[in-house]
Amino acid sequence: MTWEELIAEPRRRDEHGVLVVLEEVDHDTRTAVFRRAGESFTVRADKVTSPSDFKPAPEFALEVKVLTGEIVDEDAERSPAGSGRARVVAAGVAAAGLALLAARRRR
Amino acid sequence: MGVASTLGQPVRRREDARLLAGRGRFLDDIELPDALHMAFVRSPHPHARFELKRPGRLTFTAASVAGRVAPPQIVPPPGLTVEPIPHPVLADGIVRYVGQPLAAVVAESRALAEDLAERVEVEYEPLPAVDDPRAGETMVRWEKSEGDVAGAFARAAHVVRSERVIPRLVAAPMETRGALAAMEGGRLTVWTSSQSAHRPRAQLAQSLRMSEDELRVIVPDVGGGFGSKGTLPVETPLVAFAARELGRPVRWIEDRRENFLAAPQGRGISGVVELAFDAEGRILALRGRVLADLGAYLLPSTPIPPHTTAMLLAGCYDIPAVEVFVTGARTHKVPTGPYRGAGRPEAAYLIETAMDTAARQLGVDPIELRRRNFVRAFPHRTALGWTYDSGDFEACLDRALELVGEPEGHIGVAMCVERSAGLFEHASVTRDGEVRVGSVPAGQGHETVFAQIAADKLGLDVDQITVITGDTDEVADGVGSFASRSTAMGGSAVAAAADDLLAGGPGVARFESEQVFTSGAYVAVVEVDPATGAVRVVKLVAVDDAGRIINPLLAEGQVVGGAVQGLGASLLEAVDGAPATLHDYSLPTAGEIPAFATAFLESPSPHNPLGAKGIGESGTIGAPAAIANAVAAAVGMRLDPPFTAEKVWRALR
Amino acid sequence: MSGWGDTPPDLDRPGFGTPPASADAPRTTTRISVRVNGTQRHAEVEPRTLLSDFLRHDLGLTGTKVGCETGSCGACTVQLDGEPARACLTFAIQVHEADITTIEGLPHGPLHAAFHEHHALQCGFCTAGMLMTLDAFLKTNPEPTEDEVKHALSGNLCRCTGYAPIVKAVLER
Amino acid sequence: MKPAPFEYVVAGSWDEAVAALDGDSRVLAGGQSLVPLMNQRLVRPRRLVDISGIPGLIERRRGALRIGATVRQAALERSTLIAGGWPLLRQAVRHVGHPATRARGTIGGSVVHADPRAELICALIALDARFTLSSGRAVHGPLQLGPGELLTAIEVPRLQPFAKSAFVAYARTSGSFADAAVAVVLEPDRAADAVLGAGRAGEAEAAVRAGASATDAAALAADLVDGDHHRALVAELTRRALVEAGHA
Repeated sequence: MTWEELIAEPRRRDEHGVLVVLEEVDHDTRTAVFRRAGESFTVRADKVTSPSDFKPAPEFALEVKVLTGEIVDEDAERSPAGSGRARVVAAGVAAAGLALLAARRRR
Repeated sequence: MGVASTLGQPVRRREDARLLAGRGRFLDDIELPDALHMAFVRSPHPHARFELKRPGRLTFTAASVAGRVAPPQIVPPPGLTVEPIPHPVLADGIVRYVGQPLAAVVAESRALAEDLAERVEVEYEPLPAVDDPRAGETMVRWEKSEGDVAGAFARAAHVVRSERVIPRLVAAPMETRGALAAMEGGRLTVWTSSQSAHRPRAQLAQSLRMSEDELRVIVPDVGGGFGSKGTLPVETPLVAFAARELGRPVRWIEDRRENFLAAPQGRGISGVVELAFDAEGRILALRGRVLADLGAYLLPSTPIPPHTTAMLLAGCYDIPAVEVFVTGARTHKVPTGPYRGAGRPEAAYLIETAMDTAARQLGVDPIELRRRNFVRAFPHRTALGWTYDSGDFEACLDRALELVGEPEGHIGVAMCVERSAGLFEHASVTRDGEVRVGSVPAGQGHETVFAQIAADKLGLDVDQITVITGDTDEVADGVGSFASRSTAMGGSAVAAAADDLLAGGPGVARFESEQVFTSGAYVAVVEVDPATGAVRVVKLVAVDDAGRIINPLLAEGQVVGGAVQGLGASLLEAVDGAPATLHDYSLPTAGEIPAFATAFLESPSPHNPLGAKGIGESGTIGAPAAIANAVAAAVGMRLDPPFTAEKVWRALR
Repeated sequence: MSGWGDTPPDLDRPGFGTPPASADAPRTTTRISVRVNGTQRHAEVEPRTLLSDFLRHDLGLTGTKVGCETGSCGACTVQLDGEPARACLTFAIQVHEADITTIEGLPHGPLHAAFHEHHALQCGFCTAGMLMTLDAFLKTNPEPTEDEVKHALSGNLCRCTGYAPIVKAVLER
Repeated sequence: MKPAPFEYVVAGSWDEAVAALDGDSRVLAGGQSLVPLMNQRLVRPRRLVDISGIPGLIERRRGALRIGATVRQAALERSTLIAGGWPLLRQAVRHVGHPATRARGTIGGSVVHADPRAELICALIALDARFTLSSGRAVHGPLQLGPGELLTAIEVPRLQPFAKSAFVAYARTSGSFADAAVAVVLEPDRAADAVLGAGRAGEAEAAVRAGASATDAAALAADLVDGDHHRALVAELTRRALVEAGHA
């Protein structure tokens, strides 16, 4: 998936029926932010990720997917209150597991 | 046997599991197939003559229910002179407050009922309206005099006069009121969001001219009452009547707008307190005048709060001579009725602000002035005629001062005395732990507290007890939950029924007792921003003596919840005109709450086997008076609530 | 004037006596399909049916409460596509194909347990809205400060607890 | 209360929305202001045109910010782009309602509903925002929509390096409508001071540029409003905002 393809579809439902909304596009840094099921996901143009790879389904019944991009947990960076939280950077199979753990922790 | 007693333990509530899962059953959660929805046509004018032009089909009017649905009877406290001005079921030719129902319609859905209600054509001829109770005719009168008041004022070293006003407030329970009625097997069943089951049954029987046997009243989960659900809504008999007439279930769920306009409001009094002091700062006598804005009609409970205010004007002080007058005036407003505290917050506010004013005038520290005048021996019969059963006012004050520490900000202290309990309550208990009680919960935790009491008596585990309330077919008799009476009266009835069972009887008890008197000391710490006038309550200390505490976790919940209602009354709330939404009338949010420090002292009541007293209202009684005194200390002058930024800013100019 | 340009009406005016429009729109129904708590549901709704009434009365999910119908009290808060939303300010017809979670679909977890432990509910009428709001809030802010909790909760009114036990439950869950 | 009956139309694009509007219709965006009025039957459109499905993006291009009218207030609140480049908007939007209403409410809805207590408009005015309309018109300053015109996007210019801003409000309770609020933007060669419901305080801005104290400038801002307590609030909030933005 190319950057242009990524930002061409601002609203879609994924294969689980979950709404994925493109909220933010920074053309200057070529960064996009998506919102899915109450969480935000950032995608950079140099490592484009399909929105369907963002997250486990809400029930956590997901198969681990290989991520080709980088998911940065934005809240940890920007919120002073979130400073105590680990910055979750997921890349590759192991990282997808981490993201799952992080999602569970937040439940 | 062998199960440890949980009395005095913070047992977690048995109610929580279903409520947390969304499985509570509140009035509007009860689905009855085929139910019609009722909606009311209400007056937009405070006072007007009106004519119904085209009522339309399925419309109930004063004419169509005349002689078939009677207004509720007024049963005033003994000694009160009360004019016979009951609230009509539907207005007949004249409306006397904004929101008064004058017609009702039924339809297949609430939305359709509202469509129909809009189409009822009414022609109004507005009439002059009385807004100020000083200009209203007198509906209720009461006076009391004891001791040589005139002589005391004549020889007093100091006379202090304090004149204060408390605006009308709304109780605003999160769940509004309502009723659902259906004919079932030749009898009429009425579900109502209420603080009682048996009282509504008696009132409905009277209104509909039915025998109580023909009626069943069921109270499901109740989403808060705070006194406002202790009075049967005037709409309810009509809902029941319609169900009987139409042979189909009829539902009326009050919406928030109706709750603001037509549910009984609270407070709305002005009062003058005059105190005669000797040279040592001891009170020789009190003169009090209470003027209550009762609204357009008398509901059965309307005369009670002003009477309670007057009876508690002496507060926690030993005052040998008193003279008190109460006037309840008629205005073109929705009737008042009990709202959490129901006369007690008004009394505490009047006497406790007067004490601070006196301290200032006498040049005595306000805490010291209170110490000089405390009632110290119990039982104590006040000059007004009520008997305080037990207490230790100074110990409460000392503990409160200890808890407030070295505050940053201005402090205000207030004492409170709260009558609770009285009348009777009914309960039955079986060997296998089935408890039936006439007290009806609205969130206080009856299921847990009554189970604790029964388990303690029967030697069972709390979880083995089943508590049944709020159904006149299931519970033989009862009064209900108001005046902070559930633990002292309902709990004592459960204890007595269990005793009866253990003594070989049927396990039934009707427990009667005199009123008991809770007391407490409250300290508020406030900060005032001189540039904007904004007041922030930083800390609230509450020390309550409610006799023996059965469950300290639940008791503290009552205190803190009541104190935040009191905080709202102090800083935000006042009925001004006819608020219709929560945008027009500010309730406190999580953003406004202070830090809390609470403690209990226990002077057991001699009037019941548990030694218990009421705790449901103390926060709303103590907190506003303490906040008022703290604000007065901060501003350097006396204001009446609500202490809005604008009011405080003006006072500081 | 059409569109968004109209002057807002006087908010202080009591909400009655409004003369009906000369002719109301014809009453029609539309079929919607919506996933609620993981189950696909289909229903015929009138455009004016509020999501709160739809959930409660059409689907029987009465755990969602209605306290004001002006969005002020928060009792009807549900999660709509993962975000908290006032069910009384959304029309059922708008949630066609959406994914909704109500209190009935919120798995019991540490927040529920903390509410029980700290006596953070009394009558329980506001509780569903509180939990739905807090669940959404804690997803993106799992370690909030006390002030952040109060800010997040300020749109959910409670008349019983005085909020302090709720704040404590969130902080000590 | 329940709304009066209406007809419901979904618009998938701005063109569809414009085409669906007639004299007796209303646009439904987030609905957080409109639906309470409909529920009270204070507003009773014959037709509701739902534009909430028209995509709205927060975009930065060559340093300038463009916000689609249907962007939810919560998206503004959590946007890193906005927090980094236009923190004033993030501060202001946190005063708008509550988390659940911000999750549905849109920035365009706030602007066009034009409640004088709308915090977002105050912040946008301080940021010299420009409103793009469906007709192709772009408006700078107070927004007046013509017949059949819709607000489609808001453009906010880039702030200069070292710009500082502050948004300060006073409301009776957390999240309720503000009684007064002030938005301040200070840049090396520009000062903006917007007062809730009253627009830009030009004289206060000039005084700040001329080196007047925060207190003196604040007194000039207060001249925009009536009522002595309201003036006191505006003066104090302006002073605090200026100090928070680094002006002594």
